[in-house]
Amino acid sequence: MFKKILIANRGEIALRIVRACREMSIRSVAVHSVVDADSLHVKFADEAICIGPAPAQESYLSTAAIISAAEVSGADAIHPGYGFLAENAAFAETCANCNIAFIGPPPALMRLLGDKISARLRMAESRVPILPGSGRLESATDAIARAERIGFPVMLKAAAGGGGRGMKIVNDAESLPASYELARAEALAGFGSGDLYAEKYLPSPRHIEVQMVADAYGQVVALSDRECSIQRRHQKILEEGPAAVLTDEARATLFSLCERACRDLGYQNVGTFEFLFDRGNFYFMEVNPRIQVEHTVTEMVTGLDLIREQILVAAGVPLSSPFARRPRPRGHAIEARIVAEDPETFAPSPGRISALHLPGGFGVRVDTHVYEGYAVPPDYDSLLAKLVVHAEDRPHAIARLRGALEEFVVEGIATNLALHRRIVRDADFCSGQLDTHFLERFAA
Amino acid sequence: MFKKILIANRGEIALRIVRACREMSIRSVAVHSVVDADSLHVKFADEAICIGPAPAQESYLSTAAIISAAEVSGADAIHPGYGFLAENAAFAETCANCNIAFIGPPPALMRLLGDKISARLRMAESRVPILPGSGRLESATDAIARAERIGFPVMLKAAAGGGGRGMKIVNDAESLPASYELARAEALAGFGSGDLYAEKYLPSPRHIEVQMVADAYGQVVALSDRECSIQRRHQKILEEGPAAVLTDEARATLFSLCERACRDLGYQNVGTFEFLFDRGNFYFMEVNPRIQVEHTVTEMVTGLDLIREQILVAAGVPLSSPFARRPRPRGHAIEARIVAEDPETFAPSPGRISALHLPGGFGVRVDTHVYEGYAVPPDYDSLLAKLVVHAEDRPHAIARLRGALEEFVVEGIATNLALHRRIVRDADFCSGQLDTHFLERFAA
Amino acid sequence: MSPKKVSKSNPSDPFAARLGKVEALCELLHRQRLGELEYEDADLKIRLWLGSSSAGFGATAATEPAASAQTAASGSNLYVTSPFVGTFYRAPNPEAKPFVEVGDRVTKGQVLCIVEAMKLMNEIESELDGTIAQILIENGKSVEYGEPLFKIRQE
Amino acid sequence: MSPKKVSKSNPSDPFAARLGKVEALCELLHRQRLGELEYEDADLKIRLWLGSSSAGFGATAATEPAASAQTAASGSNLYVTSPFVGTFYRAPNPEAKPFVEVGDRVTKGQVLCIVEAMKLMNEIESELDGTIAQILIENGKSVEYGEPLFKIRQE
Repeated sequence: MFKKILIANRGEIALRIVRACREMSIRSVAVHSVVDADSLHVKFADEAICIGPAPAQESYLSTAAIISAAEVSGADAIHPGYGFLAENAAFAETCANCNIAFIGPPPALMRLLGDKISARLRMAESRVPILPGSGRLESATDAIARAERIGFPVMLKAAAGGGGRGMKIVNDAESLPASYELARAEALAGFGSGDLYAEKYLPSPRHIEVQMVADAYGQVVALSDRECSIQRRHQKILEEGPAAVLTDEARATLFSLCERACRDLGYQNVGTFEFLFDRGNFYFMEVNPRIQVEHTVTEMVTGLDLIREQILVAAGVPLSSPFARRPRPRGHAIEARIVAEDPETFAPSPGRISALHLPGGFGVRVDTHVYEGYAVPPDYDSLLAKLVVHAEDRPHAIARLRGALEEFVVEGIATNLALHRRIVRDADFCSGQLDTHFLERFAA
Repeated sequence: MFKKILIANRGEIALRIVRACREMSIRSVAVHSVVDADSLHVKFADEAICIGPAPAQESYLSTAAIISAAEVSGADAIHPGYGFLAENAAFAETCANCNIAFIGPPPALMRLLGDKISARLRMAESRVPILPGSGRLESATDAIARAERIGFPVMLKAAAGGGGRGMKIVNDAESLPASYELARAEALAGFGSGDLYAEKYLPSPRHIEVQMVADAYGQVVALSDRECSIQRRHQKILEEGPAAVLTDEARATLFSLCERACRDLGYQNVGTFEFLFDRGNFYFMEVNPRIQVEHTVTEMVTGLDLIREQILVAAGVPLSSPFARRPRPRGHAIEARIVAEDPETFAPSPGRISALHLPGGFGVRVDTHVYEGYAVPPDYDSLLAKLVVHAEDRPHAIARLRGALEEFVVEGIATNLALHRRIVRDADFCSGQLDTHFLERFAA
Repeated sequence: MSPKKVSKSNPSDPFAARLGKVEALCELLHRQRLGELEYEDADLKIRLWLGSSSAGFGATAATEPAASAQTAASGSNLYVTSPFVGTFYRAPNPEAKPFVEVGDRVTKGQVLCIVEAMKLMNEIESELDGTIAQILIENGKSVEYGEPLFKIRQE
Repeated sequence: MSPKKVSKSNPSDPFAARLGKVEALCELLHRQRLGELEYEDADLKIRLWLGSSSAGFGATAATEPAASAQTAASGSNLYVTSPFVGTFYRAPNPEAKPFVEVGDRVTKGQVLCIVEAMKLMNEIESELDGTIAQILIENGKSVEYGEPLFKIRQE
C-alpha cells in the first residue's frame, strides 16, 4: 500500500481525499497556492507545501511544481482529484517516469477517452449505442454533407472537448459554416485542437450516468446510476441517484453494457459512463476517466467509499467483497452543488464568508473546504460545498434537501442557495419531469 | 396527521424533532427558557415560545407552562424528546385530558415500566430472562435474608430509579444495613420514593440494548441492537451498533424475546429494552419507554428515521414497509457524546464557544444545537453534540471516528473530546473487549 | 473636514461628524473581523470592542423578553411582564370593562389584567404606584413568559 | 505621506485619509497574520487587535511564506525567497564551496544558491547589492514556493 499520497488538487475534493488517506493510515500531502494557505485541506493534511502563486497554471496545473513537491515530500502516489491534471495523460506519464503512482486509469486509456471521436468508435465496437454521427470533420463542406446524412438538427462538438466549449447546435445547412468556424475557434482556444465531429442533436434528453469501478485484474462492476439533468450550460448543478426514470430492466441492461465496454477497454480505477437518455434509448456521450464531483451520490446509496477504493485499486489490490459485485442501492440520494456566484448574472462571487451555518443531522452530508471567516479566492472554480442528502426514497430525499437548504446560511458572498431552494419546490422536479433543459425553462 | 407539534425539550434532540417535523410538513413549536433563546432549535422551529426562567422546574419541567404553550400555539401533539417529561406518566395523562396527543407509549405503560420492580415481574411473565432478585424490600433485615438467598454480591436498586442514583453494590451481610440506608435516602431524595429491591450483581457485564418500534395495531419490530458498555457512572459516553459480540443466533433470540415482551405488554411507539450481557446470557435491566439519545446509531445502520416513525405511530399510522419487519443492518455505526465537561474533574463546563469546527464528509453525522458564539448555559445537562459515524464495518467506523474527532474543534469551554480521542485508540476498544467498567480501568 | 461620506446627519454638527466616524470604524471592525479597535485623533478617542454579544450567525432573536423580572426598569418607565405563557385578557369576562386603560393611575396590588394558562385565570397585579403609559398586548392574544404587558410611568 | 494608495476617498479629507491608513493596516495585519498591531504617526495613533472573533477556528499556520515576491522588504533587510518548491543547495555540487556565506557582500545577479526541482538545478540570483545577513535554510532541505532563503542587508 502507498505510504504517502500527494493530493494535486484543492477545495472540497482535496479534503475528501485527505479524509480517505487518514482513515487508511496513509500520510497525506496537501499542495496549495499562496492564496489557498487557509483552506481546510491544507489544515487537515499531514503535510502541506506551497507550490506557487494564485494562477493555476503556475500551481495546480504545473507538472513541475507538483512532481517536485512529491519528490521533496517523498510521496509515492499522487491523487489528482477532478479537474486540473486529472485527465492529463502527459502528467500521468510523467508520474510514471518519476516512479510515482498516478491514482487513475493507465495514461493510454486517458488519451483514448480524451479524444471523443476515438472514444465514440471504441464504444461502437463494444456495441454501446451511440448517436448517429461523424468522424473528424474535414471542412465546413464536409460537415454539411455529413450533417445531411445524419439529419438536422446536429450538434458540432470538439474532439478534445468537455464542459460545453466548442459545442454548437446547427439546425440547417445554411447556418452550418458559421457555426463550424465558431466551434472550431472555441475548440482551438479551449483545448489546443480545433478538431470537430458532428452528432445527431436530441432536443430534450435526460443525462444519465453510470459509476464504474475496475481493478487491475479484469474485475469490473457498475456500482450505481445517477441522473444529472439539472445543468446550466453543461455544468451540473444538482445530481441524484438512482435515476427515477430507469426500470430495473433498463438499469440492468445499461450496467451490463458498461461492464462489457470496460472489459473491452481494459479499464482500471473508477470512471463514469455518461449517456443521453431519450424515449427509452441510451446514447453514449463520454467516459470520464476520474472521480467525479457527484461520486457522493453513489457513496450514499451504496454505503461504499469510492475514494478509498480508488486508492486500493491503484495500489494493485483486487476489488474485494462489497465492491466485487453490483451493490444493492439503499434509498435515494441528491447532491446540490453550492457555488459562489451571483444568482442573477451567474458571475463568480469571491470574497470573505462573514457568517456560515452548515446543515446537519440524519441523512445530511456536507463536503466543504470553507468555514466562517474563509476568503473565497477569485482564482478558481466557484464550488463552495456539496450538500448531499440521503433518505429512503426520492420524495423523502427531496423533503430532507428542502430542510437542509433552509438551514444553510452563507453570508458575505453571493451563492446559488436561492436557486436550489426554488428547484426543490418545483412541481416538475418533484414529479421527476426532468431533461437537460430543465433549468432554462425554469429560469424563464 | 398532526398539524402542529410542540417540542417539550431543548438542545440537540429538540432540533432533531424540528427537522423531522419539517420533513413531514408538520409545523413545529419550540419552547424555551429565557437562557435558551439563542439555541438552534429555537431558530429553526416554525414558532418559538419562551415558557419560563432558566431553572428547568419552572420551564422544561413545568407541565402548566408547556400545556399552556401548546394551547396558545394550537399544537395538537407534544413530543417530549428524552429526559425532562419524557417518562412522566402524569404529564402524558394531562396531555390526554387536554386533547393533545403525547408522542410516546400509553401513560399506563409508562407507569408500569417506571416502577422497576413491576417491570421485572412483567418481563419474567413474558419469559424474558431476569437476574436473580427480590421484590420490594421491607427492611434491612428483610434485605439481608433476600440477599443471602440471591447470593452476595448483590446490587440494591431504587424501584423508581434510573441513572445510577440509589444503586449500591453490597458484598456481604455486615455492610448491607449501612448501604441499605444510604440507597434508601438517595432514592427518596432523587425520585420521591425510597422503595428498593435487590438483584444479583454481575462484576463485568456488557450493556446491550434493543431498539423496538410498535404501532397501535399490535405490530412489533425489533429494529437493531446497540452496545453501550462505555459509561461513566451509568451515563453512556459512546454507543455503537450492531453489537460486535452478538452472533446472528444470539441476536435473533434476543430480538424475538423483545418482540414477544412488547406484544404481551401491548407496547406502542418506540422504546428500548436494556440488558446486561454476561458469558452468553442476557439479563433484563429496564425498558426506556421513549426515544433515546443513541437512537442515531440505529438510524445509521438501518437508514430509517425513528423520530418520523415515532410521530407516525402516535398519529395512528400502522408500521409500513421498511418498518414492518426486521431491517437488515448495513455496516456499523458509533456515536460519541461530546459533552461540555472538565476532562479531569468531569464537572460541567458552561460558557461561550469561542471557536467551533464540526467534522463532515462521508459517513459523518453531527447532531447539535450549538454554533460558534453560542453560550452553553449552566442550567442543563452538558451534551453539546452527538458525533455519529457510519462505515461498512467496525474497524472502518473506528477509523472514521478517529478522523472526525481530530477535525472536531471546540474552543472556549472544556469538553471530553480528548477522552474520546483516547478511547478510539485504545487496544481493548479496537478489539471489542468491552464491559461496563471499561472507562474505570481506562481512566486509571 | 468633510464627513458627508460617512455620516447621514448634518455635517456642521461636530458630534454628528464624530458619530459618522464611529460608524465607519464599526463597519471597518466588522468587515476586517477585528475583535477590538482603539482610535484617536484630534477630536475623537475611542475604543471599540466586539464583545460576547456577537453571538455567531443570525445575531438573533427579535422578540426576546426584556427581562425575567415581573417589573423591569427602563428609565422612569417600568414594564409589567407576563409571569407565564398564556392568553392575555384585559377584563375579567368578555362583557366586563377592562381592568385598566391608558392614563389610569394604578396602585401597588391593583389587578391589571388576567393571563390564562391551562384554564386558570391568573390575575396580574401591579407591583408599584404609577400611571398606565401603554398597553402593549391586544386583548385575547397569547403572551410568552417575560413578555412586556404594560408600560407604567412611575410617580 | 501618501494616503492615495490606501484610500479611495478624497485625500484632502483627513479622516478619510486616516481611515484609508487603518484599512491598509488591517490588511497588513491579516496578510502578515499578526495578532495585534500598534501604530502611531503625526496624525494617527491606533491599536488593532485580532480578538476571538477572527478567522474561524485555529487562526494558525506557522510556516507560511512571508511573501510571494522573490525579494520581500522588511525594514532595511530584504529576503530572497524561493521561486518554486524544491531542494535547496548552497553549493553547485557536494564537493564545492558554498556560493555565499554570512557576511559576504553580494551584487545583483550573483548566484546565491540552487533550488533543484524535477532534477533541474535552478540557480537563484540576488536581485540587489548587499550583505548576506542570514541563511535561513539548511543545505539539502526542501523549500516551499515563496519560502525565505536569505536575509540580505541593503547598502
